[in-house]
Amino acid sequence: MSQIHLEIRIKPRPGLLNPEGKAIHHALQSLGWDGVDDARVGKVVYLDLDAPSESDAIEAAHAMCRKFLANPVTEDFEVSVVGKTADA
Amino acid sequence: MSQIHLEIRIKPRPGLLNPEGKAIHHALQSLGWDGVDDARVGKVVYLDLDAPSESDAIEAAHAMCRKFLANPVTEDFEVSVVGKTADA
Amino acid sequence: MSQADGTAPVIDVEPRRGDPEITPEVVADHGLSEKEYARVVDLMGRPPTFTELGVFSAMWSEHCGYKNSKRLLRLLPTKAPWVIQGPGENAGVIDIGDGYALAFKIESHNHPSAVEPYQGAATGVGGILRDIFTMGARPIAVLDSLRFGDLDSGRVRYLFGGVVAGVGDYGNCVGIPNIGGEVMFDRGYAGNPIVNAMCLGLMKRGDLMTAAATGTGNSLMAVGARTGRDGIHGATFASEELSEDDDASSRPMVQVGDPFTEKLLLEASLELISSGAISGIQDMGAAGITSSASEMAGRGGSGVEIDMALVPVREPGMTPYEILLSESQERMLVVANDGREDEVRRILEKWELEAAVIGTVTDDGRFRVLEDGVVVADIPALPLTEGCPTYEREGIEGDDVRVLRTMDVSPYLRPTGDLTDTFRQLLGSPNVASKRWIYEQYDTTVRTSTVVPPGGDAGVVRIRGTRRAVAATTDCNGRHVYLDPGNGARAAVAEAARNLVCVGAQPTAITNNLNFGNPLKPHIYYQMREAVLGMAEACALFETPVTGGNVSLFNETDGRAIYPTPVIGMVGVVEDVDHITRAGFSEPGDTILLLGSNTDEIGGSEYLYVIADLVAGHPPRVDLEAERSLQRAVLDMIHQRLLASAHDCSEGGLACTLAESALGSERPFGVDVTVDDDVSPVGAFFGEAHGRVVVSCGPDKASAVLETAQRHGVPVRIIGTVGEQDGDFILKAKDGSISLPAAQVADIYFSAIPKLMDLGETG
Amino acid sequence: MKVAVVTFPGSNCDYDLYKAVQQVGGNPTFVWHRERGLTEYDAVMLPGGFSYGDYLRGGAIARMSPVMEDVVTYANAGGPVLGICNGFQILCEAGLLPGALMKNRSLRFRSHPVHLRVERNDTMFTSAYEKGDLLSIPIAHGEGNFEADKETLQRIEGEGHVVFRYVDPSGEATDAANPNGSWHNIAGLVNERGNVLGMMPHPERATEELLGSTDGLGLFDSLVHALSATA
Ligand SMILES: Nc1ncnc2c1ncn2[C@@H]1O[C@H](COP(=O)(O)OP(=O)(O)O)[C@@H](O)[C@H]1O
Ligand SMILES: [Mg+2]
Repeated sequence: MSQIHLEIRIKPRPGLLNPEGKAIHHALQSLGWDGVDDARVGKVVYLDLDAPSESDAIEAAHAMCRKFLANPVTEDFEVSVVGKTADA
Repeated sequence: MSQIHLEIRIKPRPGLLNPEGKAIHHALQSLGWDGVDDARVGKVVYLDLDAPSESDAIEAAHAMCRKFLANPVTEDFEVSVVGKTADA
Repeated sequence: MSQADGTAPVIDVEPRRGDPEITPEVVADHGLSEKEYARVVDLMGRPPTFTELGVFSAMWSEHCGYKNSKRLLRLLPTKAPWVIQGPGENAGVIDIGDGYALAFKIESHNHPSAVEPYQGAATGVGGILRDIFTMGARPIAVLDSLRFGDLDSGRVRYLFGGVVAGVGDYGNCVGIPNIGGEVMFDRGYAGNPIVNAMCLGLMKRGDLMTAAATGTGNSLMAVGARTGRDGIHGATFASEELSEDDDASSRPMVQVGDPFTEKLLLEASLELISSGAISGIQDMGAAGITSSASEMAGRGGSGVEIDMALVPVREPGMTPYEILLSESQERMLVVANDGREDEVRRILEKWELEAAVIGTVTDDGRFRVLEDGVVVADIPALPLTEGCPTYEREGIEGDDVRVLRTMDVSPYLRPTGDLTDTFRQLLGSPNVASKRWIYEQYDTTVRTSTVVPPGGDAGVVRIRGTRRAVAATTDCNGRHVYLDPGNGARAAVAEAARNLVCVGAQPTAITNNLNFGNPLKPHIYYQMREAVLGMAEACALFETPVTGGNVSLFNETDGRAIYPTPVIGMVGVVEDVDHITRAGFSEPGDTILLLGSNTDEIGGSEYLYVIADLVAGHPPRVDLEAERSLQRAVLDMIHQRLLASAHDCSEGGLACTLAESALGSERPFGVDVTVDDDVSPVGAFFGEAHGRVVVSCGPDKASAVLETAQRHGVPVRIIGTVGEQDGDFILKAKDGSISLPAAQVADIYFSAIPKLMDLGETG
Repeated sequence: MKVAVVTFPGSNCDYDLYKAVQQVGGNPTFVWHRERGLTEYDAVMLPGGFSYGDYLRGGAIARMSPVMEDVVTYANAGGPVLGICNGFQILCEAGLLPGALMKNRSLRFRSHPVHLRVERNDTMFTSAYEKGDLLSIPIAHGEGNFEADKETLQRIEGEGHVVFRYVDPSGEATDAANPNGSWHNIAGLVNERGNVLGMMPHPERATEELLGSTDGLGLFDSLVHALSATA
């Protein structure tokens, strides 16, 4: 077993309104950053997970997202391994 | 000029309580994922930015985070380029 | 005191490996003076260990030890037949009739909010809620009293937005309605915002719980959230000035609030108290375990022994020093009755929270701390909690204030332009304009008992199962206190009482929050002393004793202090919900009357700030006897069911008061008012003379209103009538008038703050 | 009428709902989220509040509670289920109602009375109203912005699942009257079968003149009426 450090990005579905992104876009513009064409905001979850292997960890994270972490109506998700501590 | 697609991850500072992560951790455990040792939640911002180069875009994003997107007292941030559309 | 304790046995404690050595610099960093440190050594009979130094530093900080304010606070009246619990506990408690008692208290979170507005304000609300429910009372309402710099600064907008969101999110999540508060924007608060939160809680008279550790051998249990490294030394930090170059890394870590855990802790605590399984409970607030455990020992006349290795922590490797001084939120210390620890655990478990035995109550009067069985601190408890040296400082009025106060502001009594334009300007000032932008972010109706939500003179909450209701308000005009502290503090108490009677409540008691600068400066100590004396005088006359409060000093940035701001949080009792009266007019054709007199007093007014950018002149004088008569008259009218509305006259003067009454329903009323005083139109319309209330009534009731006021010796006259909805808003004085459509009045009043805050938001 | 008021850690309108049910002569019981079995109840209600602090998304964690399996079974068997505010969010998360409730477009919590227009009075929750009635009922939420994919939205409108809409004082569903950005000013909707209603406004806070409005009473009255008719 090792401890796998995962980063799970939960992104708003394209096509849906993203009020937070809109507000950030607007604020950045009014602060003078006019090169911004679009902004969208999602969540990122960092998980430390005991798992026999990286692929087990990723699979578990996918299951968590499907069941719970992401809302299938409004969100997509991506999982990456960002670190590993051997022999947790 | 090209359009650079950036992913900005805004993470809670280590050591600070992360109530959302705590609640998610608890929920995952009670759903039977008992290999989870820790969960922390932050934000991810996707920006489309017109910039002469990737490094300009990254620099601008850093400035945005310092000035506005991240809370300097409670949050750290990381910026990555996730794509590029030539000639925006 | 020190001699008496000098007889306590000297108990040696080995320095803990890895702890810093104690040098004069380390002592200074802990905020103790040389003299205070010498006193610590004297009390202990030896130099303290590092852990012990941390404990003293926290307990003898201004925040916990009240060293610069205690002697002044003793001057406040605290007794009345209806006071069940006066100052000294987590909250004051009064009898409100029908077998019910009300716990209430105000608390400041100024320093944390200056650093991190959202979390600072949120955790401020969390702390005051815990003070209430540890008394055995269920929180039923929150109020917030806020001060910021001018809104044209981006930093101020950030602080204001963050604080309001923090106050809102925390209270909304726990499910406690916000029923009022106040906010003022003035450059006097630019560096140091003020964030005071007040909470009211309801209980059956017999359910009072106290925070004392009694019963030798009883277990001390830590319940709720785990202890992390947050806010270590917050109490000491709250007792220091800020400086501009305070960068993030040198600051103690901010505390993060978890309102969800608070809600569970609230339910669990009330269940613990009613189960009889515990004999004492206290919030781990400022100075965390240190203050809660030592104060419980102090109050119980007992001792405590706690082992840091038993405290549930969030991070590994925390030292006893860190655990003792952590200000992690949503934690409680409880004393379990002998053998009932499992019951405590079961209750906490039901609410998905933890409870752990961390020590026991002893009978040796010591505050003893262990780390895995090894003693790391051993301090006599009573001198720790009660032996903090207290000071009476020198207090001399500052020259600059005297110059400002004695400045002749009478030239400004001559209108500088069209009075209607001036009125528009004043109405659009964020200090006068509607605060809806704030309280629409607050849940005001949860618990289905809010009768008067924010927006009126005072918030009112009914007591289910009775005809009664309680009302509450917070008030203080910092400019007025700055220019004349004694008069300003008397006026704050008077205004609070006026606000309460306007909704139909009998003023009953107060809590207060003394927000001041650095008391070591003579001009600041002068402000404190005069303000406390003024408050004491008014409270004594109105029979509204002080049952508790909070002191926040050192509100200074780079040597500049805030305006002295002794916020008054006053509660009152409405005997019958049918008496509840609102500020807004209700019928076209109703008669409008003015109680009290207009004057030419424009010193310290919003008018001067807006048109001349000036905080100067003699603020309006308050006549306490006249105020008392006015209060009695208004309540008498309400009890006779004469009034359709009643509204206190304050910031912005009579003109703005009339506007607020006209805007009390969905469509604005016109008004037609004439005032015939022998004063300038500026004084009559915009002056902030005290002792005035605008009431309205059906035309058939006007003579009874006049007669009642006269019977109480209160000046009164009919000044006009309520017009049609969407009609014209017309005010006439001897030498000038204001005239504009009511719809325009509404537009200016409601859009001012949103325009300043919103970058084109819709909906 | 035996009503289960299901409470989750962080529910805070449970008591208010309990009182409203009592007021119309109903017989409410609190059911803690770890309890099982709802078959003995005539109706199930999910109150407002902040279950699990609204962490992750409003209703996302509560929807995983043991009792939710029974709520789903109960609803699928045709039992009346009412979700208010956080309760509405939980019902969407659990898939008993379509769509999702996103952050208010202002990104701020909004608490004030709104005007609602009754779009249907042929449901068991609204029979005491007339179609087109205007109601004044408080809202208090930060995530009430109803969204769904295009087909779902078309189906909702096409099949007339919308029960309440935010409107201005004259009854128009204008953008200015929309407090949170909900698609088509949707404030409340029912499932296809009509036995599950979710709504963001709080009818339980509008049941007494003293507190400003009694316009929410009709909802509870309608249920009592529907249930006594079938009993
Ligand atoms: N920070 C706040 N929180 C809640 N309510 C507020 C706040 N600030 C102002 N209010 C409400 O807005 C109304 C107007 O405030 P204010 O102008 O200070 O009134 P007054 O001068 O009559 O005391 C009051 O009902 C007050 O309770
Ligand atoms: Mg006031």
